[in-house]
Amino acid sequence: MTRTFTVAAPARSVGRLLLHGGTVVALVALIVFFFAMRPDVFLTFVNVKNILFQVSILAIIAGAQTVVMVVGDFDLSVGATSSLAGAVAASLMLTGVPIVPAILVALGVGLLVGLVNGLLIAYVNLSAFVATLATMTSVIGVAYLVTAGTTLFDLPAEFNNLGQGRLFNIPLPVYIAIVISIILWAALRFTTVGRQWHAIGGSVEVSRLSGVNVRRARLLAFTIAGLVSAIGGILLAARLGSASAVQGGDNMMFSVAAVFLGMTVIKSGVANLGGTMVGVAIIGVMSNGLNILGVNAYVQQVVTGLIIIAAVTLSSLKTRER
Amino acid sequence: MTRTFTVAAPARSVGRLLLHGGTVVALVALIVFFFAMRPDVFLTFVNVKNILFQVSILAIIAGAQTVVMVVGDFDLSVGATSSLAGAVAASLMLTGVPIVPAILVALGVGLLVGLVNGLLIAYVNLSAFVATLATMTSVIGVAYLVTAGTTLFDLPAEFNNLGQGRLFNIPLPVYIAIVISIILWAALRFTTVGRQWHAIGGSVEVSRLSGVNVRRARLLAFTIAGLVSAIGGILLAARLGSASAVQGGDNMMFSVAAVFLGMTVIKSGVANLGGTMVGVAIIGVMSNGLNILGVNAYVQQVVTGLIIIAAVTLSSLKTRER
Amino acid sequence: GCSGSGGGGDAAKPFKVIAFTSGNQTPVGAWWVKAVTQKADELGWDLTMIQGDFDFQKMNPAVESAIGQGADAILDGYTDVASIGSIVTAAKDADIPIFAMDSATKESDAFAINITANQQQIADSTVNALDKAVGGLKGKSVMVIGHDPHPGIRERASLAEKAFTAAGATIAGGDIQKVKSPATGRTEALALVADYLTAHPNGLDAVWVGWDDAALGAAKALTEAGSSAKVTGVDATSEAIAQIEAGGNFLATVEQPWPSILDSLVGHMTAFHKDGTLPKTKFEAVDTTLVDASNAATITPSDKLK
Amino acid sequence: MTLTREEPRVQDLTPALEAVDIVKRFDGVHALSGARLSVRPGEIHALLGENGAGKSTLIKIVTGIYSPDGGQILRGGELVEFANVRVAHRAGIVALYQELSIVPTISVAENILLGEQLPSRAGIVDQASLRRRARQQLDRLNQKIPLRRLAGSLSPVQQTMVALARALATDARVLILDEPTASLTDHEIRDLFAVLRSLRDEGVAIVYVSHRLEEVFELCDRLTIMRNGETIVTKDVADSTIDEVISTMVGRSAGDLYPERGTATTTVAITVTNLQGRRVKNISFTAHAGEVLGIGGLAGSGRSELLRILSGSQKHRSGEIVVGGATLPSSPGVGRALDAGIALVPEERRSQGVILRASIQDNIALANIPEVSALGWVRGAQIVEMAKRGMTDLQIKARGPRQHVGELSGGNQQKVVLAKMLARKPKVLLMDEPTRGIDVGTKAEIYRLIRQLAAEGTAVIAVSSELPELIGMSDRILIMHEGEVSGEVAAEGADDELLLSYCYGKTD
Ligand SMILES: Nc1ncnc2c1ncn2[C@@H]1O[C@H](COP(=O)(O)OP(=O)(O)OP(=O)(O)O)[C@@H](O)[C@H]1O
Ligand SMILES: Nc1ncnc2c1ncn2[C@@H]1O[C@H](COP(=O)(O)OP(=O)(O)OP(=O)(O)O)[C@@H](O)[C@H]1O
Ligand SMILES: [Mg+2]
Ligand SMILES: [Mg+2]
Repeated sequence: MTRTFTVAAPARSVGRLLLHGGTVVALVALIVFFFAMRPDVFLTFVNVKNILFQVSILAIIAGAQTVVMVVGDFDLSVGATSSLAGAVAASLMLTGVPIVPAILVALGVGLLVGLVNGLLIAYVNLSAFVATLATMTSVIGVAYLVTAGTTLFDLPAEFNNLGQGRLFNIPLPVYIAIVISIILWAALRFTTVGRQWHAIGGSVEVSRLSGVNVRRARLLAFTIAGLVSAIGGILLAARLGSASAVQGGDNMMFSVAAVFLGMTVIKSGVANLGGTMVGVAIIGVMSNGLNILGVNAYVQQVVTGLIIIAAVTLSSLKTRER
Repeated sequence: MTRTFTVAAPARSVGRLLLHGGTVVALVALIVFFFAMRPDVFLTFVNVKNILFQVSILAIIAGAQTVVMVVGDFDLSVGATSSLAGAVAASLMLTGVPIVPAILVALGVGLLVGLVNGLLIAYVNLSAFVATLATMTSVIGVAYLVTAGTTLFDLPAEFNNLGQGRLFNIPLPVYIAIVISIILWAALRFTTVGRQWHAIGGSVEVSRLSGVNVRRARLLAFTIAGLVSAIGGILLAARLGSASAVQGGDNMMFSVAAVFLGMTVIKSGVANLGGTMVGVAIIGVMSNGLNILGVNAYVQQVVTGLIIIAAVTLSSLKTRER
Repeated sequence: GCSGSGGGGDAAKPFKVIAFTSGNQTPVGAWWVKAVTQKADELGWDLTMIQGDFDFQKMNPAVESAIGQGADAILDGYTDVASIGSIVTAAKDADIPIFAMDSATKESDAFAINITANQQQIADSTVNALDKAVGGLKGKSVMVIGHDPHPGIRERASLAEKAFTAAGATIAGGDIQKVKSPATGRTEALALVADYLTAHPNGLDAVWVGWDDAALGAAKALTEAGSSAKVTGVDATSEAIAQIEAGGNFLATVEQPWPSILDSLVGHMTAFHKDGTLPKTKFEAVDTTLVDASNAATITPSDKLK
Repeated sequence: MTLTREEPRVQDLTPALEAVDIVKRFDGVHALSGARLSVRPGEIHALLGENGAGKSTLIKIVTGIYSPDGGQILRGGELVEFANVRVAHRAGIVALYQELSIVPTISVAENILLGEQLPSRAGIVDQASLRRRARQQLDRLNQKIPLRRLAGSLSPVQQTMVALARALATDARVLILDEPTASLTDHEIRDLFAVLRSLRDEGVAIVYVSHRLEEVFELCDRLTIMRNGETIVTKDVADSTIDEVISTMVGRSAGDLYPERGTATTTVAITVTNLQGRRVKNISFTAHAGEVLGIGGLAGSGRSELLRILSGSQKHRSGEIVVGGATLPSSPGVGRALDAGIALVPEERRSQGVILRASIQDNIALANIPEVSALGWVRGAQIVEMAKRGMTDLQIKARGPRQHVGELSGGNQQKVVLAKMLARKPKVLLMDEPTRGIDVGTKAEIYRLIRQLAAEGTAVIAVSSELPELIGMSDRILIMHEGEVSGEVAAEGADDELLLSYCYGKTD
């Protein structure tokens, strides 16, 4: 509603650019700040690698969230789905199933959860919030059952290598996150279904009347989100060398925060993969930087909230009414 | 969009009533089921009192959530705000502040959090999701700081009595929840600001152009939500005789679920207090009933998700797209 | 089913016991629920078992209403005294004693008895192990990772910190590092250690962690950074034991003797049943076993208790 | 009642509201550059101009929604600045905005007295007074709408009337109506005019925006014509003629509004047999390639529903639809219907026709995904090309194919919808109120386009609520009444009265 008025700002001045990219500015400001505080550490190869490693799994899950949010929905179950997928893969491998089939089954489970979400939302017309809240609840329960409430470990070394191995001294998950992000970005931008997702996010009714199979497209979005979350969860298990029912649960909230931060990056205010990655970077840089400065964990938590507010506020100044 | 067409449905047949009240039917079905399974226990005075006691604080927080959702927003910070209020009251009392001032300060803290949410959302135009996600994060951090991460206990007996005392053998929180629900119900239904909330929830733009002070009304809604959440949190502390930074954190998700369940109860599909209470009852009955049947905690969690889906699906059959 | 009292006599009605635990989603909690049920069966108790999965809002009213229906004794497993104020009040009013294990770190009026592991001894043995492994703590840099919401961890972390400081070690980061959520303990600890090591390359000689799950994250971070610093945890989970046996950064963990603690608690309860005697002390801290490479193979992991 | 055609009484000549040299830029583009408007108390003042001339923008400026980049606003001779709508309200200036009417989830009564109007005592809504006052407003408009109904459950016409009732309830001294009659039928229009005239006689200054010039000449005292964001002229209606107004608006002389009729072929494009929907019953007809088939009827007679069914967006209960020799399945969905060659230009442009926050090219591509993609990948160059072609063919005024549709004027938005559907090269083009809210110049263009399409072999089926339009653009006319076809006539030389009698359900 206010969007209509956003455009009322003056010409393309530097100031406007700054406002526009408030979130980007916030990211740069954070980087500059931490660099100024610890020039010897913050931008070193090791630390940058560290940050990338730390955010790579969040980046994957936030990518899944982006797809769903482009369509104008939410997926609260991404974190739970990722935990379940990790747990399934781990428990299968522990019962002797070889790595590849175990991973495939786990991916299948993620896909299935996404499919159920999609069916409930696109075909039974449940609101995305309730539907994914409910599946989230059930999926966590299933993950507890799969792990029997324990942490599964002793996974095959080749599996762990997926999450802990390196190529050119950069951890594998970083590459995987980059590849998945590029695929999702291209899918959103260049494929027909990607265009349909954007259209549905703009107006379900117009899309329907333009011949878009809205239900199928939404179903697909949730299914993909489930699948991609599962990838994230399997990688997390490989990265930690273990799997539990709750590990990675906070990725849900962080993924939503990242997408929201990213939405402020572009003019139209729509979820977009580039923006999401900026959001992920903010979250990663912040937590790494605060750790490096040795800030108390509780204070960190307070600061995290404040920085999210600051970043989004900065961008939203442009959308101020009139 | 589908809302318009739901109303054009045929006359009040029994079938329609059933569909319409899908959520109510689900509640009745749950009650009948648990009663059939354990007729000796489930509907006894003691157990019903138990259920009421268990849900009374959730009911208060879900009431706060209802107000915000009538306006068409969300408040993810209700749970965190309630924890913080409980923590503040407890820590003040432990440093020797008398009960009444301690409670007043805690209420003030809740009001303040709500006010900040309202300002960010109504005046800085942040999306409710990001803004309350961010305040939630910060508020939990502050609560950790207030409690130093521990559980505060040894609170004055008169304070605990607020949460544990009884009148006619019914726990006080039950009365308090009922009174607050009635006040909120009346405020939503009979006051000018309540009607403005409904109007804004229906269409922000039309309301604004018709001269509704949209910003003030939204600010007020969030402020009230903060205040009421604080009441819930203080009561929870009194009820448990202790306060921690995370206690009652689940109330956020459950409150949203309750409101969503409640939205399916009425024709227009808008958040409403009566419906919310049905939603709260479903959640309460379900968890109590499953406990009584001795269902494994993990299975309970799976079942909870399934029942939410079933209840909402039942109601949503009526809104099926043509 | 269980047939009342074996010897007949005057046992008109069975011993009525309410048992509750908040931690039944953890492996130890699950063992406890099973073990208590089994014991009750053997002894012919009339047992009401209430499981709370850390949701006190749900658990406390359930326990209180069971108290309202009458009972002879209450058995609390692993539930912090701070969180059950309302239960304690209700039990006092009804004059029912609470027998507890691992429910407080100090003597408390709330319980007829509370038996727990000796936190001081846990801290001492782990600190000692680290001291030996790094060749003396003096001047060494040690990170202490704790988790405040858990009273046991909080207690032993602060004892460990004191011991380290007394031994002349520096506490990395100046203070106990705090993990916020047990669910993400491993990832949080991993990031804490990894980030600290980037800020202070080779800056750690030892990491003391309050429980195994987070200790495993810390150990992983050390391994990845190529550090030879040693880690200790507490709990003796099978994963930790496996790591200790593998001989990496994970140096040692601590076994807490839960089965014997439960046995002695049940002993106290049986005594109370027989003639109403209450335990002489209200608090008992039981010694623990340090698990390191030398004895790892002989220990039953806490998540594999039968 | 009708001796109102006399000169406006010379009473207070201080304008009730005056806007002087208003400038407003959006993204550097001038929407207004020197717009003026001066309304006296006790007059109905028409504000005229082509689509995109800046009428709505001017209105939003004088009511405080936008702040102007230059110029002044005077209220009763005093310089004012309105920070928001509420301030303007308190100054007695109230507007009913284009295409924004009601809050669907609250009751009719509450809709009418929304905002600061809501009667209350100590913060509690006074229900009795609320209903009494709402009833009064509806009575003025001769509407019998139940006050407790949710406004969202009303028909579009009723919704407009409720919105009008709200504007009337404000006791405004300056009342601005932006195209209030766009979706009304004659009946309601007459009731509305009666109210407006009596308000005028009470000294209210009324600004009236409409593209229906006959209405303007019937109702208004003076008129102001805008073109390209500037005010060209303000004068008495009595001194003007329709032709002159049109040529001033478009800046050239008006040609004939309706093009020559063509000749329909005998090739059957679509056959409908015994169609039953929710409200439509027993519909059977045939349309030929090259024919323009008009569909008339009163609001709620089921015309839109018929088009929705034909376009595949609504299921039907029974009956058969045959297009180009092939029978459509019973619930084809829009996609299948489009593939079969049926395309719909829907009634509600903003909610059904265009995605406001998407670009012109993305909007056009949306219905043409098969053509602009290969193996699931979209081809950007083809999208741009398709959009450019559409923009040239339909003369869409915009900065380029990447401009967001939300920034275009209503007429240009409508052309985007058309461009989107025409790119499918449909055999049968369904159009629901194709010229709603569109200026005369653009109207003529759209009629010409319709004709041109027919000449190229398309069957056009167009619903319209305006009889002259129906007669002017069609070859043949079907009239619907309560879901059934009540009559069929050839458009050439059709008799208004006969059509009206069919509308009211008289069958031969
Ligand atoms: N929010 C906006 N952003 C950018 N441009 C806008 C915006 N609103 C209007 N415009 C532009 O300003 C000009 C005037 O538009 P306006 O809506 O005032 O025309 P109008 O005379 O009311 O047309 P119509 O008869 O179609 O309603 C148009 O060129 C339009 O594209
Ligand atoms: N008076 C009414 N009561 C209930 N529902 C209505 C009423 N009028 C319209 N509707 C519903 O609103 C929808 C849109 O109405 P609309 O008037 O556009 O369609 P229509 O009946 O085809 O009318 P028209 O012939 O004017 O195009 C229809 O699907 C119809 O079910
Ligand atoms: Mg306009
Ligand atoms: Mg219509």
